[in-house]
Amino acid sequence: MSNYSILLLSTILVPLLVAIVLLAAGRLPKGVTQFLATLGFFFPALGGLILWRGFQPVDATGYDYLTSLPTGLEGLGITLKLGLNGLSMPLFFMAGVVGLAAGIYAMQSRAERMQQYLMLLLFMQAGLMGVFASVDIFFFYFFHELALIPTFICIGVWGGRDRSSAAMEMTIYLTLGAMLSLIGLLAIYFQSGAESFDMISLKAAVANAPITGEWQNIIFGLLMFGFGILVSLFPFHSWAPRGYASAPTSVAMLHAGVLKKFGLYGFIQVAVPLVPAGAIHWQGLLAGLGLAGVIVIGLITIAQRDLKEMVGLSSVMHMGYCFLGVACVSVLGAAGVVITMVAHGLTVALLFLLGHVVYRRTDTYDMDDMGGLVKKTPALAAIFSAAVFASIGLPGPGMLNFFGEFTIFAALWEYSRLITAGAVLGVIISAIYGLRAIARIFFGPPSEALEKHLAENSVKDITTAEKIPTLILLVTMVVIGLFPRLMTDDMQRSLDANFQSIHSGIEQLAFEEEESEQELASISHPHRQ
Amino acid sequence: MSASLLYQFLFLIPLVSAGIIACFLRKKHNLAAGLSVLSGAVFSAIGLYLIYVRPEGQLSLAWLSLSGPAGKSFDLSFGVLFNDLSALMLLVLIVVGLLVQVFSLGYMKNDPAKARFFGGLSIFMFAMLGIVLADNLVMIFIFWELVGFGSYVLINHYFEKPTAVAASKKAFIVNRVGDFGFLLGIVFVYQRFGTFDLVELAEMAGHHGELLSTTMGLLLFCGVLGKSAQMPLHVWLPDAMEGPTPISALIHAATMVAAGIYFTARVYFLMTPEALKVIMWVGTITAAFAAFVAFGQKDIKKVLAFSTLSQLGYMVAALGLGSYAVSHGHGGEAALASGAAVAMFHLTTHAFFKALLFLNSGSIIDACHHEQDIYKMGGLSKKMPITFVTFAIGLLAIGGFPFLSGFFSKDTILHLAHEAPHHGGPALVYYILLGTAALTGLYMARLFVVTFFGKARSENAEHAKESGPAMVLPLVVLAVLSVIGGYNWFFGNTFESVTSAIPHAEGSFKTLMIIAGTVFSLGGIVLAWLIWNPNKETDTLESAMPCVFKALAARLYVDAAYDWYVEKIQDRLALILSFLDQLFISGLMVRGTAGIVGFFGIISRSLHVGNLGGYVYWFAVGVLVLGAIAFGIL
Amino acid sequence: MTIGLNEFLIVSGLLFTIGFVGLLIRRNTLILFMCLEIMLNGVNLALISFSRFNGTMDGNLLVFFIITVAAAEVAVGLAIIVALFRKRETVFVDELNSLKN
Amino acid sequence: MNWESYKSIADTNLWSAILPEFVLVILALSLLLLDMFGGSKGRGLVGRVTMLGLLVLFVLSLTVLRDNLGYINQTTFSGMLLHSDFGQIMRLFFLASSLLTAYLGSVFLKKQGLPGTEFYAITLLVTASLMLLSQSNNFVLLFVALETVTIGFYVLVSYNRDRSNSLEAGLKYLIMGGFSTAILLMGIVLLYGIGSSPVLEGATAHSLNFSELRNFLELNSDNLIAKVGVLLVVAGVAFKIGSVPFQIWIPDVYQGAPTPVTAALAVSSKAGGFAVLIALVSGPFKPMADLLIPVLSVMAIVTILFGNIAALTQQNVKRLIGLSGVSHAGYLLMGVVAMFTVPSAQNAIVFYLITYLLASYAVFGVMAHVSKRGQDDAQNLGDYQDMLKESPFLAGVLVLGLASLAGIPPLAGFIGKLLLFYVAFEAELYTMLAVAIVGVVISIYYYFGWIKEATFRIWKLPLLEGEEPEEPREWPEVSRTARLTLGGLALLALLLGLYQGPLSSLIG
Amino acid sequence: MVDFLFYMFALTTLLGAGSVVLSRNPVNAAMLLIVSFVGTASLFIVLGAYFLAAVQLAVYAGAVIVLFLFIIMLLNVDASRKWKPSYFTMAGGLIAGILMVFAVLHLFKRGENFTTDTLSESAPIGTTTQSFGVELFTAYMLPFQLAGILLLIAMLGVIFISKRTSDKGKEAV
Repeated sequence: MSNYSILLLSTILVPLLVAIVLLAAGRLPKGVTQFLATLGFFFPALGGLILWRGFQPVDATGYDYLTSLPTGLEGLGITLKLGLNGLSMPLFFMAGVVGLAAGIYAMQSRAERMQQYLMLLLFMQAGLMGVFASVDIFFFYFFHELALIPTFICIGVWGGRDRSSAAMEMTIYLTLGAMLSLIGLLAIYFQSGAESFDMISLKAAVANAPITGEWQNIIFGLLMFGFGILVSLFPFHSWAPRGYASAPTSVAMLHAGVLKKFGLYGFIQVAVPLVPAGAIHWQGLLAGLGLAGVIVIGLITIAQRDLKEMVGLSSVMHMGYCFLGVACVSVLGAAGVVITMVAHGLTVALLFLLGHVVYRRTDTYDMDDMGGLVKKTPALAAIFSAAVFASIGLPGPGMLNFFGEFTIFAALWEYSRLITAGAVLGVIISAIYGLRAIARIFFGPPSEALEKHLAENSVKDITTAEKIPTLILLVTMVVIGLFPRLMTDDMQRSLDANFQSIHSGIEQLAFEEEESEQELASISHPHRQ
Repeated sequence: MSASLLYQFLFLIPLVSAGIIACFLRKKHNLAAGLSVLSGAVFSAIGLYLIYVRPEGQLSLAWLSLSGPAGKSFDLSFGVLFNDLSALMLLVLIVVGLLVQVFSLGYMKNDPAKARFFGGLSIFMFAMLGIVLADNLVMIFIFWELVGFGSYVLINHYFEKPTAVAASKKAFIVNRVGDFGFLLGIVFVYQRFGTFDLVELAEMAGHHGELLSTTMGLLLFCGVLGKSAQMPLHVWLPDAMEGPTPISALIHAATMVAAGIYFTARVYFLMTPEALKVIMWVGTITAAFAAFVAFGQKDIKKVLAFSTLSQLGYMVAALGLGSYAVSHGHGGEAALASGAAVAMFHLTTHAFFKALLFLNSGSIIDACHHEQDIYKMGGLSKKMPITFVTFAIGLLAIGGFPFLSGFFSKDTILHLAHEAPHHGGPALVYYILLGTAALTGLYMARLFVVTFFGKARSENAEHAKESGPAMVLPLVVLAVLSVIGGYNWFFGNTFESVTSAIPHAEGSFKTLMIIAGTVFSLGGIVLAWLIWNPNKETDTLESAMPCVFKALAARLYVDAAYDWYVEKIQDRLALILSFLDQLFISGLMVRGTAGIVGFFGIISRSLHVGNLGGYVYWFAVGVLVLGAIAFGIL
Repeated sequence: MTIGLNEFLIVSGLLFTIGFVGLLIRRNTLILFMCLEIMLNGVNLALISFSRFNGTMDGNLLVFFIITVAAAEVAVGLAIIVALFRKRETVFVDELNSLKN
Repeated sequence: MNWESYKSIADTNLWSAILPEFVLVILALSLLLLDMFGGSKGRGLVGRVTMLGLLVLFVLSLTVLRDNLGYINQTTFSGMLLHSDFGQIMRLFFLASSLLTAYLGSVFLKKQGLPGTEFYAITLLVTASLMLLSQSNNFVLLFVALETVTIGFYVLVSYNRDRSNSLEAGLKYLIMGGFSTAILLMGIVLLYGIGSSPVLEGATAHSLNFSELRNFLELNSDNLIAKVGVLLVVAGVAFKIGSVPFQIWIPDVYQGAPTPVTAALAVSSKAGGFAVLIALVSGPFKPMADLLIPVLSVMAIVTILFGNIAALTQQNVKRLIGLSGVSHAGYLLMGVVAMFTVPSAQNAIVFYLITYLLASYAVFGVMAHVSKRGQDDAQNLGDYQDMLKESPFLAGVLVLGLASLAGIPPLAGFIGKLLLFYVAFEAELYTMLAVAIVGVVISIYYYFGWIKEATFRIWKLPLLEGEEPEEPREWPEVSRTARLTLGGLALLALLLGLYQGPLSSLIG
Repeated sequence: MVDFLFYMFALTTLLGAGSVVLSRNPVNAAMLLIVSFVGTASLFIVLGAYFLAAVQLAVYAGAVIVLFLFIIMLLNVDASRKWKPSYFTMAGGLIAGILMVFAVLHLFKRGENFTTDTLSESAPIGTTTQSFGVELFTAYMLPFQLAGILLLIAMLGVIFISKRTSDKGKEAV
């Protein structure tokens, strides 16, 4: 095990251990808690940075830092295999950064029982890092689910209005999605014949002998709806805006920013490479739902008054782009999806954070009760606008968002021009709601409610403490946006490895089907295997 | 110094200046202004060096590189393509930009948010530079959007005014509507050609004409519709006058709105004749429409805005007319078709005289304490002599008075239009454009007469004084440029490939043009004097034909139609969808399922009656059912 | 002599049925207990019949255990009924339904 | 038969093979003696002696008696017992369960002011029978052991003799239990009769013996009477495991029974039923796959759905956990069905049972603590409000326990479900898998609903003029033992979710 | 003769059992149950299971029924309360009964499953008391011991449940 591998493992373990210490240690002094928590949040981000700097995949699998640990489930082909490839590396890093920002912001919040709050967030953080570091699809799933209970409790205890039912709806929905995808993953395991949950072995096995066509369709269907629900695919999105609206800010940041990307990452890393024919089979539906997500949800977003719900819905809308990218079943589409994921993760976390910073100053999320805030908070207005412009894909702050979306469009055109045109409509829609939000919050004359509030409270501009997490996200976003090659070059290699087998696999499958049809014709009656 | 380094400087200077202002100088207004102007000066110096010396060197940085469909590579990069065309545009940018910055020193002297203003200017300069120098479509698009952002920020300068907020929003969104097509167009181009690089594209388009498509061209042109405010996306430009006047001069008259023209010229090789035909009509209609509507405006800047629209219409029409013209291009890097060259020519002259007019209006507005209604002015000719003179020069230039810059450029456009029927084009365009030229003279003269003559019609106008040197100097410089900007010697050989492609009218047509120019400009003034007597308190047209004036004032209800669409269709659709989402997805689908399950829960709960007698039946039935299943009855 | 295994089995089956039906229709816990005993008797009869006609001893031994179990069950059951009667003063199952939704 | 043969039969009565059971009986008897002669001091020691004894036995069984003194895979007591690895695990399982029941009992009895000797003694004896039950290889022993367990539970359910609810639950359990016994017996009789019928091929004199019966059924799997017999036996066992349609007694009995007994019913009794079912399905009933697969499949499906749906609207936590237990029986039945095609499914079931034990006792432990002194210890969800704030330790244990029951990673319950899904997939039981997923999703509602009650912040209406503030609820002190026990359970539920190494032989 | 005895005892058993189910008074029911049990014991004798017949009489008729009667008297259940089953209950019972009767007749009909020996043809097995004893202490040692434990549990349970903890145990329902 190399030093880097140990570092990789410890990016998961450190937050986990800190969480366990916070859990088990009883009431600690505030300073100690904060120190430990800072350590727990800072370590993954730093680790992500170091790992990215040293990232150098050598073999054809595109993975680096591979390491496995025994679990006791070896009999089922499950090992705790960690590693990063070009697809997971940027997401891993992004998870660390968003976690850091969310953690720092959580420490500033006025949450009661801070220690418990940080403990739960650290559990989430460990799960986040684990999802992208897992090479074993069982652990990939496992780490995602690790965050479910903390999310639920955090929403319930530290959440806003309507939190109880929102947390419930979210949890049930997420479980449904997780269960469907679990079955899909099990199906992959059984049908691939790899006798292992290891992604690398699975890919190798599938490259040799693709899963039968019928099973591919079933598996991709399961994964599509499973992952889709987790990522708020169009008609299954209702949990997202509600859940995020009632979640405490840091949880919304972590979930919407990173955890939700689990499903998409699963599509790109697992579903499409392993069951490509299934992906092509479902392509149309997925694209249709993705498009509906972009347009319908986009329009719904326009109608929102609640800032947080608007951000939540906008994130659903952007997931629509990602689904469209997945539906392309092409290297370019997949690359676009990964870029968009990184971009969106940072952006939406930033927006949730700033949304709460605004809330602290207005005591409301209702945008009709705001207006003219810029006079009091010019810097906040500037940063918020930058975040919104990033989210709507304006090059500059949102360079990465733009690259992601543009890449998806370019890939999508290959699949269907009409759908591309529909998807690009989203560019207009997002501009409408984004700009309206800025205008309603910051510009124009203040609303009556706000004037009253301002008269009673002294409102300050964004504080330095608030700026720290903000700038962490913003700077990361801009830097990666300006130098996207940092991620795309490695990504390209991994995607090539993932997609290499796809075309040959599909061809082989078509050939076999033809053969089996002939066989069937020669045998008078079909029989079960 | 190598060009590559200079390009980098060129890009970095405004960016760094904006960055420094945003980070450190938010409260130190004068420092910020000074820094911005200083950076503008350095920027200009480097720019002029690049234009006139043309050092060797290239700049190209890859943003990302992926493998695209069908073996194509998908490269997004940052690079510079510097040719005569971009040099010309850079010249316009530098000249107008620097003058506007200097002017702003005076105009924005007492503005509480001066730093933001100058920061915004720097950002704008940076973004505009990107469009001018970009060597590929994606980079153009990126800076295209950034320019929109800069424009948004600057229009929104007076953000406490709801109208300014609305205008900035409108500008950005309408531009995005155009970008919708633009983006699709770029993707289309990529799919056909497999590259975004302009040089490669030009080469491929030259050799494989069959790859071109009218749709592609028109999609790309959508971006121009937005940025250059052509019908039907023109609505944002008049509203954009909510921004500070120097901004209107720089962005909404001289450079940004002209970027569409420049872009079309830059990708002229991607346009099929059919696409150009459409473009021609769009321009023609916009030109005429805006000229009419200008009569209904009382706000000095609105009149100028519509005149800008009209002139942009001319340029677009010129681009379109290129499809009927014989190319005169020779030499240079790539021969520029005459349509594009003519459009660029008019772009340049227009930049000078329109910037002049706007800055004049700024000078007036400043003098009148931010009064913009021309009927609240009057009699300014004596109070502000320099402004008066420079305005008059601008007026004559735009009216096409012979041997001023506007005359030459408009002359070439009309020449193209006149020639078009000989190459299968419609004659109507010529007449419309000619009529529009007449109207231009008239409405500009109306503005001139009402503003400067008669007696002061308000307190503010009464106390107006000539502006200070920071404002007057740019006016004079621009006035000079407006006079000399149309002559070949002014351009020299530097922009060879553009200037050489411009067809010049000769013989009788030239005479006709001279006569028409004189009549339209001077006759316009006389006619305007007769109609809009400067001593009257009200608008003659308004009192004579109130309904016509009302319609014109309402911009022929195009904006109203959009407002109606946004309010009655888009927002309602959004609300309805939101409601349906709540009803069907959150309600029926999610809660409904939950409800059904819960209903079964209540049923099954009610089965537990607590009575042993009932429970025994469960057993009996259970055994029965098991047996039935086992023996295949159920 | 025509009596064979089947006759015995039918009798035992009918006995079981009677107990079963009794359980279904009666509401007095004491009678319910009696019905359970009747069912067990049916089972015992069947066991002994099988044992005799098939010539194996095991059935008889099972009967022995069943009787033991039944007796113990009755003892415990009656103790519970008595204790419950002290609290509720009833032996009818209709009235013993405080545990329910 | 002559004496020699009897002697050779008697020689198979190797008491050393059932040493743990033997020790348990001795322990129970000594408790009675201690109670009788030890005076009040002795009576006070009873609980501790029980727990200590169980603990020692558990540790010994885990270490020294691991291979059961070499009897593994042998039959003793003339074929009555079959000692297998499975039996060894189940022994440990019941010992652990019994230990925890005894612990909960000590908490509970103190609160209710009831004497404990009988409780502990019966618990020990029931445990011994359960251990024999899980190793039985003959219907006679199976019947007697099962009845010993059942009658023990009749007494234990009615143990809170001062509460009519406890007695009512006992009565209900008794009548339903008697009914199911009769049905089970009828099934045994039919199998016995047909198995020893001399006119049939493969008839055997010892048709009550599992292996003999299996041989017979292999030859006569189409026989109608055999089929009916098998069905009736399955119905009788289904009562124990609480699967639909024989689950109806569960909520009432669970509600009325004292909390530790509810726990034992939910875990030990259910596990005993499954031990029997596994022994039957892997042994004598294996040839009846064609008959049983559809029956058990339908049963599993309906059980999963019914259990979850019925639990959905429950407010009483005992009824809730009872009905959720029904759904767990459904998941386990899925594993049983899978056993017909994938024998290793047995391991998944055992693993699931272990995780179920850990989580259930954690939850029941919290319930035992929450119950109010001297009152009916049935509780409503509302009683758990503010738990996180007032008693974070209990809340934490509850959350981990419930989440493990719900099958959420990283807890053991998830691995248990995963293994079951795994074998179900291997056995190609797709419909059942789909139903299981639906069940899991539904179950989230009530499990997390409970977590919600215990953890979420509650908005309280501001007091009106003249309104007295509600008296704050008294939250129980949690003793060190309780912290150790419950914390240990919760931690185990977590660790077993993270690392399954120690049980890897089970998973293979 | 044996035929006659069989039918007589069978009839006694079934009628007795049926009357138990239908009798209104628990005391009557208990008495009728004795009749049924005696009938069963007689059938045991017909089948040659003398020992079990004796056990049956002693345990059931002797102990269990007496216990029943004792409890019935002790509780002094309101006898005036008429047993009035609902139509639903009766219909359910009737249907279940008819189905079961058909099932029994179908299952136990003469056929290839059962030996066709008549009672006299089949050899009585050695169900003497002695053989019982030997079997119980050799092959059936374990269940036999377990039965003892069972009885111990029952004893403990009965004693425990019947005791009153204190007078306050009586609660208002």
